[in-house]
Amino acid sequence: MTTPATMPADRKPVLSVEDLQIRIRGEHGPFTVVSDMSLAVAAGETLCIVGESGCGKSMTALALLRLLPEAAEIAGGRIKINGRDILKLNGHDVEDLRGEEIAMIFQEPLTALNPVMTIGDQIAETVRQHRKVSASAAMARAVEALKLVQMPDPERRARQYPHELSGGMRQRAMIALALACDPKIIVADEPTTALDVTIQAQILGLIADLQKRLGSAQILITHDLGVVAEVADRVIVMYAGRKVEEASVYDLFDHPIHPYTKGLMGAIPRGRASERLTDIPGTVPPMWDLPKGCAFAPRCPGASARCLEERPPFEEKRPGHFAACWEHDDV
Amino acid sequence: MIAYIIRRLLLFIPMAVGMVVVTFGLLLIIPGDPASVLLGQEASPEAIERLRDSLGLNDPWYVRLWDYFANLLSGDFGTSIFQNQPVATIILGRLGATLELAVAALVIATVLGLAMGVISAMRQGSIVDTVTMIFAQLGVSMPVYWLGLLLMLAFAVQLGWLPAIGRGPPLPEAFWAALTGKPQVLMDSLSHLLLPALALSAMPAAIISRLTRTSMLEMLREDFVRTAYAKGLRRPRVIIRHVLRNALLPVLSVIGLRFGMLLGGAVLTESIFAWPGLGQLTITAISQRDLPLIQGIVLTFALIFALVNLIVDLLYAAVDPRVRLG
Amino acid sequence: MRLPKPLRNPSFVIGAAITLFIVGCAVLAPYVAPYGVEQMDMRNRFAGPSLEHLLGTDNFGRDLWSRMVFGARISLIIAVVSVGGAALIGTVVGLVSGYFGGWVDLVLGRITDIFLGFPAIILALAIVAVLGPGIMNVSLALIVVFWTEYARVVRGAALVLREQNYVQAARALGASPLRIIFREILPNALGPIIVLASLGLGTAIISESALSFLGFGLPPPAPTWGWTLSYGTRFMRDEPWLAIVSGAAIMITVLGFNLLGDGLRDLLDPRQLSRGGGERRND
Amino acid sequence: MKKLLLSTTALILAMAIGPALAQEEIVVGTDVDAGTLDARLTRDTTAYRVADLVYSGLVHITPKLEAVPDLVESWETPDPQTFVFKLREGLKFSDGTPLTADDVVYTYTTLLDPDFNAPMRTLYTPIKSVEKVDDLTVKFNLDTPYAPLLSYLDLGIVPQELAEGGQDLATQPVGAGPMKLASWNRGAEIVLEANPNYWAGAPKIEKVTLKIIPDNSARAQAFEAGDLDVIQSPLSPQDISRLAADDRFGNAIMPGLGVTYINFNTKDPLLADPKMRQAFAMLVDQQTIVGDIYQGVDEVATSVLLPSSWAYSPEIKQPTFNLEGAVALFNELGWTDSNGDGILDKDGKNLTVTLATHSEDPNRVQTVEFLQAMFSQAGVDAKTQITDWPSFSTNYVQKSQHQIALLGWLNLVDPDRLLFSQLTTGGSTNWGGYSNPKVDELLEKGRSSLDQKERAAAYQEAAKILAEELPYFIVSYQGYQLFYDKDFPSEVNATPRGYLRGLIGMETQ
Amino acid sequence: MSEAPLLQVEGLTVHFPIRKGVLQRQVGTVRAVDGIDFTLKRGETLSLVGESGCGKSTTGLALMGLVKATGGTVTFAGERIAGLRGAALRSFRRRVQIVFQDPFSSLNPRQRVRDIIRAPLDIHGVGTPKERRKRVAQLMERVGLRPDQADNFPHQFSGGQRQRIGIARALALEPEIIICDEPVSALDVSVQAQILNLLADLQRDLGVSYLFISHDLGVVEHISRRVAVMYLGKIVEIADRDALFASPTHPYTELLMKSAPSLDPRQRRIFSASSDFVPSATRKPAGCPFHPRCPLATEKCTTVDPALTSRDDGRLVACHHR
Repeated sequence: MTTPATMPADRKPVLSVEDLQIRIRGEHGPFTVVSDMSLAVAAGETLCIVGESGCGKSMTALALLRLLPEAAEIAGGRIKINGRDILKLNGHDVEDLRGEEIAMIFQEPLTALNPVMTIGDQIAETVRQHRKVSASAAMARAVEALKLVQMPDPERRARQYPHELSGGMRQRAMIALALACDPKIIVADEPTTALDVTIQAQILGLIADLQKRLGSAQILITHDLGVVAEVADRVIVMYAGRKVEEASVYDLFDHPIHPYTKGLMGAIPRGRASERLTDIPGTVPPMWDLPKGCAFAPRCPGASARCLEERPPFEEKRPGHFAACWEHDDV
Repeated sequence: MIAYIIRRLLLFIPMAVGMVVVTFGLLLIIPGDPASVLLGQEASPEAIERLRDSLGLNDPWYVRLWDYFANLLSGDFGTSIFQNQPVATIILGRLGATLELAVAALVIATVLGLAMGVISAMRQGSIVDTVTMIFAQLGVSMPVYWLGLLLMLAFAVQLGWLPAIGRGPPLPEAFWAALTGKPQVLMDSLSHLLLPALALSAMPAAIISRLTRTSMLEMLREDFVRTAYAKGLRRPRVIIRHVLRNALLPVLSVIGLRFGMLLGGAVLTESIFAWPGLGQLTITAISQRDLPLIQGIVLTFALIFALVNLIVDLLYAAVDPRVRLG
Repeated sequence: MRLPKPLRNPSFVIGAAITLFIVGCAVLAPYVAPYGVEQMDMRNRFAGPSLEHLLGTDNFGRDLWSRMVFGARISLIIAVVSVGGAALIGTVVGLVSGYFGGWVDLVLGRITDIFLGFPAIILALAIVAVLGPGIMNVSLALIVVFWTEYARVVRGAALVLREQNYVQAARALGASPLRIIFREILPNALGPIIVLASLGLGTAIISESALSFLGFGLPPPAPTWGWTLSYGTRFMRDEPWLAIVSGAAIMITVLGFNLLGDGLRDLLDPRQLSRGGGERRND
Repeated sequence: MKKLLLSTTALILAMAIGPALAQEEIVVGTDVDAGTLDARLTRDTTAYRVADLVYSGLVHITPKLEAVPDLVESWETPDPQTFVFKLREGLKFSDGTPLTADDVVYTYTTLLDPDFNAPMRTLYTPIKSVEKVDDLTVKFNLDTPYAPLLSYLDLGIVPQELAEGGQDLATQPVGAGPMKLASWNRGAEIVLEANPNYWAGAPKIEKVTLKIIPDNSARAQAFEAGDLDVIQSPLSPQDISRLAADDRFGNAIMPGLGVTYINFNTKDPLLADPKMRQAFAMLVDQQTIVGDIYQGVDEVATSVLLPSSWAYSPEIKQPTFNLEGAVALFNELGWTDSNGDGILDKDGKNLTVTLATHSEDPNRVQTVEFLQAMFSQAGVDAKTQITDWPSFSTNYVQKSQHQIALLGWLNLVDPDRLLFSQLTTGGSTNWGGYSNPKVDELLEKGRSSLDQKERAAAYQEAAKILAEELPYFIVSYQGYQLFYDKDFPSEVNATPRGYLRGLIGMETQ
Repeated sequence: MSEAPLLQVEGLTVHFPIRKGVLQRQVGTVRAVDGIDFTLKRGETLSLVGESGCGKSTTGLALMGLVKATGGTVTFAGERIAGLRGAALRSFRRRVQIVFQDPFSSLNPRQRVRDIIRAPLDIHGVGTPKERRKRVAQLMERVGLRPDQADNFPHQFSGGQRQRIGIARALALEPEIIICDEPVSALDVSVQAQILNLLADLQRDLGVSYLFISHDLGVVEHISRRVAVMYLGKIVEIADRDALFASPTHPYTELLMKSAPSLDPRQRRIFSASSDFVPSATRKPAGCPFHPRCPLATEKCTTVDPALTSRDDGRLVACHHR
C-alpha cells in the first residue's frame, strides 16, 4: 500500500521517502518499527515529525542517513535525495552524501560530540572529509561555521572541548558541525529537548533564521507541539510506527482530524489554568504486539468495532490534509 | 596540577606507614628469626641468642618499630642481615631487572591485548572474534608459573631457540651496545627476556584484550560515533579517531592497575626463570626472615604502586580533557 | 521455541557445565574416585592413562584421577571459603565506606590502600608463614589478600547507588542507614558482587595452587593440585604428564569459573560493574 | 603479525649462532647467591665455593678428605694440644700485599671472638689461642686434644690490614687463593678471574662465572641448553639420571659428605623407649626412598658412619625395613588395634605421630609423604608437618617440639662433625635430647685422640650403640654429582664438597 | 490570606564548598540556594520555577534534609525544625514527603511494588502487617493502579504507572506536604496529563499541599496557586499564578514567558538568536545575578543585589527597575 506523500505540486522535493519500512531484531523476534512511511520535503521548507517516545520518529530520521543501529534494518521502500535512491548506493557513496548533501543535528550535544576532540577539530574533520582543503583552511572554515551559528568568541571556542561549553553553546557547535559543508538537507532530531526554555528559544530562532538564509530543506523531529507550532511548515504526526496525520501547520492546529492529535493537544497544560486536562487513557502498545486494527483504537474515545478490526487507510480528508481514521470523513 | 601531584604523594605517606606497620606486625609473629637462619643448623642456642642481641631482635617491638621509622626519616632503609649491604643498595640492584621484566611484559600485553581487542570488536561474532576471546579466556585461566614452565619446555628445552633461564645484559646497556656496534649484546639481552616476559604478559594481555573489546563495543554504540558517521567519515577513520581513542580510557586505568599486579606476578615468574629481580629477592628475604630487607621491598612495591597509579591518573588527565586534576 | 536467556549465553552454559562437573566430582569424590587418595604403588609410578587409571598415576603410583577429584575438594573449599569471606568483608567495608563517605570513607580507603599496595602473593605468603599451613589458614590468607577488590568495587557501586533517587526516597522516608544499606543498596550491588565472586573463585584457585607450588600450601599427602603440579614440574622433562594433568585441572576449573562469571556479567546488569571500577570526575 | 614472527625467528637464529665461549672461561651453575664472601662468615654453599677459590687456608682438603699443605709448607704437633705451622715464603694476597703470620693470627682470633658471630665458630672452640712465633710461623694452642681440627684449617686467611682498614670483605673479598673476585651482580652471577699472585701461579682457567639459578631443574635445563658448563649437587634425581645418560656430558658421581636422617625426639614420651624408635625405624623403606625418590643417586645408609670415612665399618647395621616386624614390635610394646579401626592404640589412645620436615627440599617432602603412607600401612596415625626452614627450625627442632623429623647434615669431613654436638648429652645441636654417658665418653675420646685407629674404634663402638638406641636413624648417604660439558677446557677433578679448585686447571693439587 | 502558613521558609541557604590545592582548602563556594524565603499554606500549591541550576531542586532536597542546609530556618505547623535531627526529623518526615522526577531511578529495581509502597509504613511502624497490606492495596487503587499488580517489579510498569507508584509511596504516611520535584518532566505529554490530573484529584480529596518544582511554565501555570521564580539560587519573583502569568514583572520572568513556545503557529514569536551567556552558581555575578542578561540593567544592578520587595498587588519582586 502506497501512502501519499503530500507536497504542493509546484515544488520539487529535495528529499522524498516512499513506503519506508524499518525492522528490528529484538528480544521478541524481528518486528516492524516503522511502516509505510512516506514523506517529501522541498528546499526552504521545514517538515516536522511529531510523536511520543517510541513512535518511530527517530528511527525514520536515522534511516534518512542510513545510520540505523545494527539491530535495525531498512526492510523496504525508497529514500531519494535529488531523485537518487540512496538505498541503492554503496557504502562510500553514502558516506559521501552524509554531511555534504544531508546533515544531522542530534538531540544531546554532550554525548553526540566526541568528548576528547576540540570543537574546531570535529568540525574541520567534516570539512576535510568532503573538501580537498588544507588543515588550516578546514579550521578556518570551522571558525566560520561557528560564527554562522553566532557562537561568541568562535576562535577560542574552536579550541575548547565539548564539556567546556554550556548546553546552548554545545548545541550551536552541533549545528555548526552540520552546516559546515552547506548541506541541502538538514535532519534535526529533538534539537532542543535537552535545553532550558530560554536557550531553546534561542536555538529554535537560530535554526529558523539559518534556514531562511541558507534555503535548505529541513526535517525536524520533536515530541513538543509547541516547537512544531513555532517552526514547522508542514507536520507529520506519528503513532506506533505509522503516520496518523499530515497537514500544513495551520491546518493541523486549526482542525486536527485524528483523535490522537486531538488528544495530544488537549493534554498540553499550557495556558489552561486549573482546567482539567484531557488525558489519553492507557499507554502506547509495544511495537512487537500491536493490535490488529488501528493501533490507537484501544485508547481512542471514539473507537468503533471497525477500528479494532481493520486498519484505517492514510487518506486525504481535506485538501492537503491527510489522516488515518475511520471515524472522520470531514471533507 | 602540581598541587595535585604533591597531595597524591602526601597521601602515599600514611599508606607507606601503614604498610610498614602491617609488615612489621606480620614479621613479629612469623615464627623463625634471621639469627637462627644466619647461623645455620650447627649453631648453638647461645650463639643464636648472642646474635639476636647484637641484631637488636631482643628489643621490645615498639623500640624496634620506632628505630626503624627514625632511620627511615633520615633516609636509611636499614642493612640487610644476610647480605651485609644497605637495603637500598640491594633493592636498587634488583629493581632494574624486575622493572625490565614488568615493563617488557606490559608492553607485550598492551600491544597484543589492544590488537586482539580491536580486531575482535571490529569482527564481533566472527571466527576471529571467537578464537581471540578463547585465547583471552585461556590467558586469564592459566597459572602463570605453569605457562612459564610450558614455554620453557617448548622453546628452550625442546626447540632450544631461547635460553631457559637467567638474564642477559640489562636492556638499556644492551641498547647502548647495539648502537655502538654490538648488536649481539642486544640479542642476548632480548633472548633472555622474551620467555619470562611472554609468560608474565599472558594474563594482562588477556585482560586488556577483553576490556578493549568491551570498551570498543560500548564506544561503538555512543552517540558521538553516530555523529562521526553522520559527518560522512569513513569507517577506519571513525574507528581510529573516535572509537579507539575513547575506548582506550578505561583500558589505560586497567593497564596501570595491572602493572601493580605484574610486579606481584613477577615473584613466580622470576623464580621459574631465575630472573634476578625483586621477586626472587622477596622469596629469599622471607625465607631468611631478613626483616629490614623485607620492609624495604614492601616499601618499594608500595612506592611503585603509588607512582604508577599517579602516572596513570596524570596520563588519563592528559588523554581525557574532561578530567581536571586540581 | 526459544531457549531461556541464560541458556543462550555460551559463556554461561559452558562455564556452568564445567563448574557443575568439578563441583560434582568434589562433592561425590568418594564415589567417583576408584582408589584411595593415599594408596601408593611404587612399582607403578608414572603410569600413563589406562582403563585402570583414567589419568594414569603420579610419582608414588597413586591414581591421578582420584587425586585430582579429591584435590578438587580442597581447591573448592579454599576457594569458596576465601571468596565468601573476602566478599563478605569487602562488601561490608565497601558499603559502609561508599554510603557514609566523609572520614569513614577516608579511613577505610586508606586501610584498603595499604592492603592493595602489597603484591598479593607476597602478602599471602607472609600470612601463611605466620599461621602455618592448613585449609582455613590458607583461606584466611586469601581473604586478607582479596577483600580489597570487593571493597573497591562495592564502594564504587555504593557511591553510584546512594545517589539513586530510590535511595534518596528511602532517606526521605526516614529509613535508617542500616535499612538503606541492606535493603536499598546491597540488593542492587549484588550483581557485580556475584560476578566478581565467580571470577574470584578462579583467582583463588590459582593463588592457592601458587602457594602450594611455592611450598606454602597444604602439606602433602593432601592431594592439592598445586603440590601435584609442583611435583609434576620436577618430573616435567621425562614425565610431563603429571604437570600437564594437574595444570590442566587448575586451568579448566578456573576457566569454568571465569566463563560462568562472564556469563553472569552479561546476564546481570552489565553496566554497573564496569562503572564501579574507575570513577572519574566530569565537569 | 607475520612480520613480527619472522623477525622474532631471525632474532632467535642470530642468538643461536652467537659467539663461541672463549676457551679459558667456565660458567658454573649454583643454587643460591652467596650471602657474604668474608671467609670467616661464609654460611652457604656458593659462598664456601667462592671462598675456596678466592682465599687459601693453611691447608687444603683433597677430594679424599686429606689435609695437604696450602699456605703452609709443613706443620708439627709437638704435643696433642699444640700445632705449629710454617708458612711458605713470599706469600701474597691477590692485591699484592704480603701474607704473614699476623694475618693468620688475625683471622683465627676474630673468628673465635663470640661477638663476631661466625657461624662455624663451634668447630674451632677447642682452640685456646693462636700466636705468632715469627713472620712465617704460627702456633695453635688447644684446650684439649682435638683431632678434627686439621680438617677445618682450610679456612681462608683474610688480610688483617685491609680488614682493619675498613674494607668490607663480605662484598669485596681479598684473599690469597687461585682466583680473585672480578664482579658480583647480586642474585645473578659472581665472576672470578685468575689471581696471578697465587703462590702456585695462576690457574689455567682465566675466568669463572657462577650463575645463580635457584631451581634445581631450571639449572639442569640451563646446563642442557648450553648456558652452563658445569652443574653439581644439589640436583633433582630426575635430572641426574637423564644427564648421566646424555653423552654430551661428562660426569663425576660419587658418595657425598652428607646424610639424610630421621631425628627422633627422645624426650617425647612416645619416643623415649628405644624400642619404639626401633619399631618406627623399621617402617622406613630405605630401598624405595633411595631407589625411587632419590633415583639411586643416594645410597642406603647403615650407620652414622659414612662409607667414605676411615671410621666406616660395614659390620654396624641399623634396623632395616620390616613392616611385619615393626607391627610385631608395636604389639609387643602394648600398641594393638583393639577397636579394629586400622589404627594401633594403647590405653584407649591412638598411636599418633607427626612426621616433620622443611619445605625447601622437595625430595625430603616426598620422603615424608612416602613415610606417612608406610606408617599408615602399619597402623600408625601419622600426620605430616611441612613448613619453611626458619619456622621449622625455630618452632620445632630447636625447641625440641618435634616428634620425628627428617633432616640432613652436610660437610661431614670428620665423624666428629656429625656426632659430637649432636649426640653428646647437652650438645649444642642435640635437639632430640639424647643422653647416654657411654656414648658421651666414646665421642669425647674420638675427638681427642690423635691416633686414627683409636678414633675409628671409638666411633665404631658409639655407632653400634646408636644403631640400637636410634636417636638418629640415618636414611641415606647423600651422593654427590657433577656434570660438565664434554668440551670442558680443563681437566675435571671433582670433590664431594663441590669445591671448584679441581676444575680450574691448577698447576699443583 | 490570614491563614497561618503550614510551612515557612526563611533565609534558606545551601552552599557547597569548592576545595583546591594540597591541603584542600576551600577556595570558593557554590551558592546553590542563596537565602530564600517563602511560605506554603495548607492545601495550596506553590511552584518553584526556573531553569536548570537555579537551585529549585536543591531547595526541595534541603527541605527534606537530603542535602544539608547551611543556613536559614524552617517552621512547620508553627514549630521550628531546628537542624532537623532525631525525633523531630522523623515526625517531620512523616508529614512531608517527596516525589521524584525520574520514575525509573526513584524506584528500587529489586523490590516489588508492594514492598516499595509498604516501606514508609514499615519504617515508621504504622499498623499491623495485615493493616499495612490493606493500606498498600488501598493506596494503589487511590493512584489508579490495580492492587493485583502489587507483586510486580517496577520494570514491568510504564513510566506513568511508575510515577503513580512513587506517588502512592509518598501518600502512604498521609503527609501534609508533598514536594513534587519535576514529577512529570520525564513523561510523554499524554501521560503527563494523567499524572497532573491525579495530583489535582489528590489535592482536592486529601487537602495536601504541594511544593511543585518544575521548569515547564505550562505545567506550572496549570497546577499552581502561587508561583516563585528562581534564578541562580534566589527567588526573583513570587506572585499569585494569574497575576504572574498575566503580567510578569521581573525581567527574568518576562524572558521565561517570552521564551516558551506558543501553541499557535500564527503567533510565532520573534526569537532573538543572541548569545546565551548563562552564569552558573559557581561563578555568580556580583549585584543582581540576572544583570548580565537583563535589558534593563544599569550600573546599580552590577553592584547591588536587589532585595525581594512587596509590590502593590501583593507580589514580591527583586528588581531595582520594576
